[in-house]
Amino acid sequence: MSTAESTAEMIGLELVRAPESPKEFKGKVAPDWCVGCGDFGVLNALQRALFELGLKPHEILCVSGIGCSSNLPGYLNAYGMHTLHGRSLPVATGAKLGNHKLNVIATGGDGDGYGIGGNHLMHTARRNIDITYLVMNNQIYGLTTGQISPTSRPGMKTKSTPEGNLEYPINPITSAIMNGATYVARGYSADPKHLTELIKKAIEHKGFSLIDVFSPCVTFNLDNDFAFFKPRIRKLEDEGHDPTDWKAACEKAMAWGDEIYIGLFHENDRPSLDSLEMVLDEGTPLARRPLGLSKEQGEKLISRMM
Amino acid sequence: MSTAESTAEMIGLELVRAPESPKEFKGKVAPDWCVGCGDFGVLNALQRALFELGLKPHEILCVSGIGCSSNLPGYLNAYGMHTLHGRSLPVATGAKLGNHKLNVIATGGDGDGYGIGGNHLMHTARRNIDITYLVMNNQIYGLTTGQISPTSRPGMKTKSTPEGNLEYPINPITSAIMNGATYVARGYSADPKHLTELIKKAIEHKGFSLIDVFSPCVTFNLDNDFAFFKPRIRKLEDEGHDPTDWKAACEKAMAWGDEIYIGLFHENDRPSLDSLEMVLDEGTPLARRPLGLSKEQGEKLISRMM
Amino acid sequence: MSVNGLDFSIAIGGAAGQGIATPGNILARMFGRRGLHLYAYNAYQSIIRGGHILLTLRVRDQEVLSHGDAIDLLLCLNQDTMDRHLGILGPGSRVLYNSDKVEPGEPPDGVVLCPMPVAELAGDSKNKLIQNTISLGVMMSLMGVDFSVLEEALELLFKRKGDAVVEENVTKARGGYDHAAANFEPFSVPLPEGPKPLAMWTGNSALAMGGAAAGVKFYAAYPMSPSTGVLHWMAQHAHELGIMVRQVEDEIGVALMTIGAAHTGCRAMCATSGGGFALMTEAIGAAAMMEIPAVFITVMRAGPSTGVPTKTEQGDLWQVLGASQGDFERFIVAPKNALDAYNTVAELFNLADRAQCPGIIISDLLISEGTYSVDPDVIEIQPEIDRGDLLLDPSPNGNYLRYADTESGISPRVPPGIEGFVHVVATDEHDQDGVIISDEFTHPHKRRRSVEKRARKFQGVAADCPPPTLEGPEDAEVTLVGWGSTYGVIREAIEILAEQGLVANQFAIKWIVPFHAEVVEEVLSSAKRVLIVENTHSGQFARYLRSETGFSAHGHIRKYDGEPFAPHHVVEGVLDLLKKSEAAVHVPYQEIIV
Amino acid sequence: MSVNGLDFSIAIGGAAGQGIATPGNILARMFGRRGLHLYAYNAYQSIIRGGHILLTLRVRDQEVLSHGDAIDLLLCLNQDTMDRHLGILGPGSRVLYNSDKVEPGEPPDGVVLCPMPVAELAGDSKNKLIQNTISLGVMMSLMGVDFSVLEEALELLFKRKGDAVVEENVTKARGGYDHAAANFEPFSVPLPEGPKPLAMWTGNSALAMGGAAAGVKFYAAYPMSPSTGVLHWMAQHAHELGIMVRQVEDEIGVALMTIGAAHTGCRAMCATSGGGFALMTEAIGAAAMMEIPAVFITVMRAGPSTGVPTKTEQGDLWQVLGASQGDFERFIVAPKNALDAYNTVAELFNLADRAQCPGIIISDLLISEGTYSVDPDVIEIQPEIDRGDLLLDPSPNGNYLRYADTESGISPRVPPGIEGFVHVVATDEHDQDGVIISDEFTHPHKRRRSVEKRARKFQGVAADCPPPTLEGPEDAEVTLVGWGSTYGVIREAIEILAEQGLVANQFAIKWIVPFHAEVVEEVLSSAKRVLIVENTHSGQFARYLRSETGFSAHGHIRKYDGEPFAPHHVVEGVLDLLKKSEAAVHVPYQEIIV
Ligand SMILES: Cc1ncc(C[n+]2csc(CCOP(=O)(O)OP(=O)(O)O)c2C)c(N)n1
Ligand SMILES: Cc1ncc(C[n+]2csc(CCOP(=O)(O)OP(=O)(O)O)c2C)c(N)n1
Ligand code: SF4
Ligand code: SF4
Ligand SMILES: [Mg+2]
Ligand SMILES: [Mg+2]
Repeated sequence: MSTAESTAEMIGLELVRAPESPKEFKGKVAPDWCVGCGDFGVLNALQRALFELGLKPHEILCVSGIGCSSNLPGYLNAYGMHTLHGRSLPVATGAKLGNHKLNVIATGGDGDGYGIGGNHLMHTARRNIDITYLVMNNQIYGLTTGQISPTSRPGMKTKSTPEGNLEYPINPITSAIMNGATYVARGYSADPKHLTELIKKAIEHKGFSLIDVFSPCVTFNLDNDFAFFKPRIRKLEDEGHDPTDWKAACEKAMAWGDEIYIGLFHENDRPSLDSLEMVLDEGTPLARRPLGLSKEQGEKLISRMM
Repeated sequence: MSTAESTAEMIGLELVRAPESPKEFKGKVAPDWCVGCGDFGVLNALQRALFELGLKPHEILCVSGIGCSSNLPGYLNAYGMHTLHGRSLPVATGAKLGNHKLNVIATGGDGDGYGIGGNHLMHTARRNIDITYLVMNNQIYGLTTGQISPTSRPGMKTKSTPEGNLEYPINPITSAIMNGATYVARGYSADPKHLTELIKKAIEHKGFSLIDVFSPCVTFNLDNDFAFFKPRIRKLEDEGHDPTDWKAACEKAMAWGDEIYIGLFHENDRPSLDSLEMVLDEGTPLARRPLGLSKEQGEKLISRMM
Repeated sequence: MSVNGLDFSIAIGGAAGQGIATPGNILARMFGRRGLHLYAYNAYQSIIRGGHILLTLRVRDQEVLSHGDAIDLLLCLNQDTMDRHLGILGPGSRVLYNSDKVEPGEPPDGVVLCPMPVAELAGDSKNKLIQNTISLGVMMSLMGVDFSVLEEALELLFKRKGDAVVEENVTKARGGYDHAAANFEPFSVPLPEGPKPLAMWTGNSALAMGGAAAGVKFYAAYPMSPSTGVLHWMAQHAHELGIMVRQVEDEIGVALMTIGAAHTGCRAMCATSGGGFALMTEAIGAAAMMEIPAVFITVMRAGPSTGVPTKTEQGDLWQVLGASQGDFERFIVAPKNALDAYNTVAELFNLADRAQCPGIIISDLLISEGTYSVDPDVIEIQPEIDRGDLLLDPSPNGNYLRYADTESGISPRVPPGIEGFVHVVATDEHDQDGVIISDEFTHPHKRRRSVEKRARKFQGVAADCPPPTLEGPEDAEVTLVGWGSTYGVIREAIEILAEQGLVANQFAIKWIVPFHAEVVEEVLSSAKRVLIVENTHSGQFARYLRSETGFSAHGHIRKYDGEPFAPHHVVEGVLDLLKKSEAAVHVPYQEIIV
Repeated sequence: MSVNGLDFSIAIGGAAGQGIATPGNILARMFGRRGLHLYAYNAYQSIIRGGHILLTLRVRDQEVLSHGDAIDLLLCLNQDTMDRHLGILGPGSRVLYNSDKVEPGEPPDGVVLCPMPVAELAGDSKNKLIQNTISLGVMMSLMGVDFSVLEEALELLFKRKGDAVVEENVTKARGGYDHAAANFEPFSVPLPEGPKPLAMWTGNSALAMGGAAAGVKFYAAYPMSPSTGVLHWMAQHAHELGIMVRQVEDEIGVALMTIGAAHTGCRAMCATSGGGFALMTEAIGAAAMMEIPAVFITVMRAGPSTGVPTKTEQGDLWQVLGASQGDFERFIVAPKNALDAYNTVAELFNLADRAQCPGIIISDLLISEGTYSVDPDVIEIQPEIDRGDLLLDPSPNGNYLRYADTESGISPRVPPGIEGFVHVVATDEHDQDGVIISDEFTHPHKRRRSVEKRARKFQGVAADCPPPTLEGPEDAEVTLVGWGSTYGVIREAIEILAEQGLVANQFAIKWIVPFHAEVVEEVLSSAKRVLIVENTHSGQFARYLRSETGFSAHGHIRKYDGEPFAPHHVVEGVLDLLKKSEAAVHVPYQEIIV
């Protein structure tokens, strides 16, 4: 976690006060998600987490792709970027490196993050950039009205698979662990308290954190609705899981039957890319440094050309 | 493994004889790889494997991306496609589904397969299409004259990282296992006999097989050359590794010190996508079926529109 | 209902989730069965619940060329619809609404309010969408259609859900029907019947079915509005028709899988929209370089970028023209409506197979998501199939050259799997035998020969593309030029202008590449006043027309607010531009706040 | 060495891996130190070992405009070089070769063979590349340069490798020098000296350094020839200059990271080539829609697709014009040489910042990989920086609208991190406050306003771009039009034509968007005969010129064999076209089989 550079401080103004309630993190418009959509729970948990961390709206940048879930930044009172389908992570990475004092949170759906955006996830994880990635995993393409996603169950009938999905779903938790993410968790939209805690820890974690959240699509995925999850959800915390044990983490993450686990699967303290980058050592965000070359720098460059 | 539909058979010609030596799998031109490049060993092993399997050149389609290693199809006497950087797997998938009687082999480099092409690998693995993917992993971008690849070691100095690579490398073996590949192995270009066996088994395996091959770039990666690997290479077969034990497989795959393992890490018999696809049940490859709609099909379609 | 034969428009407005599609479908099929022509346009938002949707169904006793200018019967499913549209209705129109919930405003002169006491008519029904069923009853009555027609349609629709559901719907619909008969004055002329039943399809299903008829065996896609309908049709029919349908991880994969399948000899196709097409461009250049025929469909929506995903525009022309680096060969074609889209697919596959290069179809939201009636007898179920020099049974030949430099430039093509013809195709520049010349063999003369061979083969085949023709009186005062989906609305505007005494004709461009520059230049340079009608801000088509011919139009009618042209927009544009100096741009005002 | 001042070309030919770069570098620096102007073109293949490379260094006492038409001194490092090039040398030229290994052919009249007994001169050296050092000694002697100059250069180059290596090289070089002095006749005029030392850079390093000078703080790339030099320069200088440099997983990621960094207020840049640019296009449209300024460089190579990665072409113009769906605002500029490239970067950043939109630089292999001399005093180390309405210290304001519909269309921009100005940017169409209108609020009038606002802001800023100017005599017989890298070779061709009594001038286009259509049309329509020179097959530039102006050129000189135009190609093209009918295309023959 870090605090954005304060212009107010610089120009001697009184500091913008920290929000007094999670409600102050409500955005300009109300969500247009379907009634009952899992994404409401995620938005609420995020707003509460930001509030409980004492962050101010301008210290946060929330970057999303395209999808129902990716509409989230518009519903959050924080700086936001609603970018391209599948591309939230590179944009978030660029923004974090451009101003590493920002708390950068990426949000989106399972299609966005694990389908078209899968390669960025793998590489962002191994780079271990200090951003938090919240995936609202509803195991379906919601915005495009219901086709399989990379996490849809085998056999699932959708508009693109009327005879049933033939593809084996990916497991975002085990993949992220293997690809080097340093904080890997799973939340459940209907347990906002638990999710809030996961988000808080993820934001505080210095490095790349992925939280895959079961966030049911009540309109297009009737296989994995709240009724499906409710009896199955178990918490890793209740099982004494050790987040440094990757084997146990993978094993627990693979469970998909009567018991499905949520909680923190894996965490480690490999240094984040932004902390390793010598260019950032100076402290001032790149975006606030003076532009161009000094006369000395220029002369040195030219002398090498001769 | 499957045999391409034989036009000769259909038109009553004598069958093209099977090659009498691996040399008959030599392509039109000699490789222009640097002297000592690891890729020679991979090409030789592939040619030997095809020969030992008794395959004929026309029964094989070898699809590559772009890179030094991706030049391979040009050096092989088999049908080939030298496509776009990072895109061998979707092309290979389309070709396999278009004519599932072909033995489809994809080849390329670590940049091609794990960098720009990483997302296709993840999704091809989970789909478990019956193709064999040979990655010549030299932990560098060879053709573009030496920049880091996703498997370059941390700290490595290259033209794009003159102060040392800050990124954590991906582990293709553990990633592929977690993403659902059903045959995951690692070979070493300097042990062509061992590699030949891996390739043969991979081609015979019904499903997606990945063989990551240490194939040193003797020009641009002096950190991971033959001298580096020679004292470290150990064979899983010598350790009694059980390829159905994913935990042991991941553990062995993570070893990167005095001991580095090659061999078959993981195998399972999940059915391949092409075997599950009812459209292929009929047997004839799609590419050889009659085109268009029957009168009855057309009438049925129109009647539903009324 | 107009005097010159039937011309009747129903609009249904409400929020997403209010179930507008069902009455829309029932009405459309009912019209089709009755032998009436239809075009339906749905103005909606990128949202699953809420917002405002307005579905317009226009019915005529002749081909319907656009969604038209007027609404005769407006069904307001919510207050919002009433507020937005009441003011623009004309005399004689009827407005239906739930009088328990919706407040009518002050209707313009001659507009007839038809309040429905829905709570009373619904009785004890627990079905939240029963309002729609009741309204259907009311509408049937107003249109003078026998109730049995609706009864049959409801039975068909709900029979899967069991008798109780059928009965409830039929009962409530009859309630509406009787209420209307008792309380509202029906339209003066009852709905007529046409000579024979018509079928209904959308542009997307026409494209998909056109693919099936052309012999597509492999279809890949990543969902993207407004092209997803093609995927849905294909997925629905995959097993029945023996078509492999794959949803892929992204559009890059879609394009390259399509190319891989095409290379084995399948006819292979895919569809997407602007952003997805951007991701496919690199692959299209690759297909051209490897000389692999495949068909790529892109369905335009309002841009740039994510833009307005549920709105129409013609702003991707230059993206398609500029798809991928370098000079290469590809066909680009823009069908003008659903039937034309259907026919174009096979035509394009034949050309692509013959020239061994990619073909691109540009559609737009208006065509792809529009519902059209079609005479079932004109649907050519077995179009001609010409695979060009594709050799599946070649005679043995030791010296096969995949890229033989023939006189025509066409090199006979043998797909993988055939004995004795082993070859490697490459995206690097290559010699006749496929060996790449970008490596040690780089050779400017070979390079030049390869470039010229590919260009030559294309020119030869392209010569068979039909040039555009001038429709309407030759000596017109005004020639309207459009491309793709504007065809119908321009034709209709010309009819209206004729009624007003102004003679206009239309020069509609379907083939973008090849462009038939000579024909176009000849026709346009002898026209009196050429106005270009297009759905863009920057005039992409006008600029492309000029790049190919040097011809500068005398005026422009452009629209870029997301809504399609209605006939009166074009008519007003023509009249306005006749008063203005050359090269002026007329941008019509969109009256209906959809 | 020509009579009209110095004009001297050295060519070194061999296979990849024979170490041509080292003598090339030593010679280039030597010429620069001596105050001589240089341009070097390297004709090579996409291969690490083998193939054929020909490095041409042309030296003059005035600006060198192209790699020229002739070779004065050819060093053959292998037989292949001798076989390919001996036949096209002219009288007075010298051919150096290792007489132990290379067989000279029959030299044309006046060509002087200079055999080097390399084994003997190398003595006991184990260095495989010692032939290069010996050859340098021979060349210095032939050019009449004092040996101490070479000695100093070798010391500088090899000092890192220790005294023994330095000594060996100096000794062997001297052996070559003495051998030449004893056996070969030197060139009649010894190499002169210029007034002051010149620096050397490539187009790619000029682009990179231009970025640094413009204030780039974030640079991302995925390696791709011929743009990789920009990445290498940036990586090399990252820590020294405080620039974040990232190699990303693909070009999609590159473009979007660049946009992410740019949004925070950094000046951010990236570079790629055709295939990578294809992958970036979707992102460029997104930047335009979110109104984020960033600079994208694309360096053209011969296409289509992978094409000929180490050869030059101007075939990506339409790809850049068509990058991404929809109508949107972006600058497109094509610098004409390295210095122009350097200056263009800051100029473009200023425009992009002011108009809050992306800017694209089109370079090509010829500029990017060419080595140019440059007067160090003309390099503006601190170019003007104008960030437009970027507010980093805004005064508190509760009603900030990120996309305020101002009169100019420019909405003051506050980056994330600043208190009190929280906003969300979106690639969906949005209203002034950033709230997307593609959802429940879809509204054609808001949509139209947004489109017009963006167009207006661009037009305002674009008006400040300098229009092209006619260079040379106004009343010329022939006006040659080119864009980007052809500038120099056209200028030189005009000089040669003038010597032959034909008056020609040049109208070089640098700004592609905005295009300055009025100026261009005015100039060209009053020119006598307009010929377009471009490195494409299809005439992409000619068609674009016509799309913007309606102007059709009177003839075309085109080349698409991978090799760049030499001056005589243009000269011959002009003379040929003067005899031909309008719109004829002249394609020069590439004599040198590189
Ligand atoms: C390049 C591109 N391809 C396709 C789309 C269409 N599209 C929008 S959202 C979406 C998928 C939504 O699924 P998901 O990411 O899981 O989000 P959800 O709606 O389920 O929350 C798709 C395919 C697009 N906008 N851009
Ligand atoms: C879209 C695109 N981006 C970049 C390139 C340039 N390129 C060609 S090969 C290559 C990487 C080669 O590395 P790898 O795949 O590991 O193969 P190797 O040469 O090491 O065998 C790159 C970046 C390209 N051809 N296409
Ligand atoms: S469609 Fe599904 S994911 Fe989208 S808003 Fe509705 S419930 Fe949520
Ligand atoms: S550069 Fe490296 S990978 Fe490429 S051919 Fe040479 S040794 Fe092999
Ligand atoms: Mg989803
Ligand atoms: Mg590599």
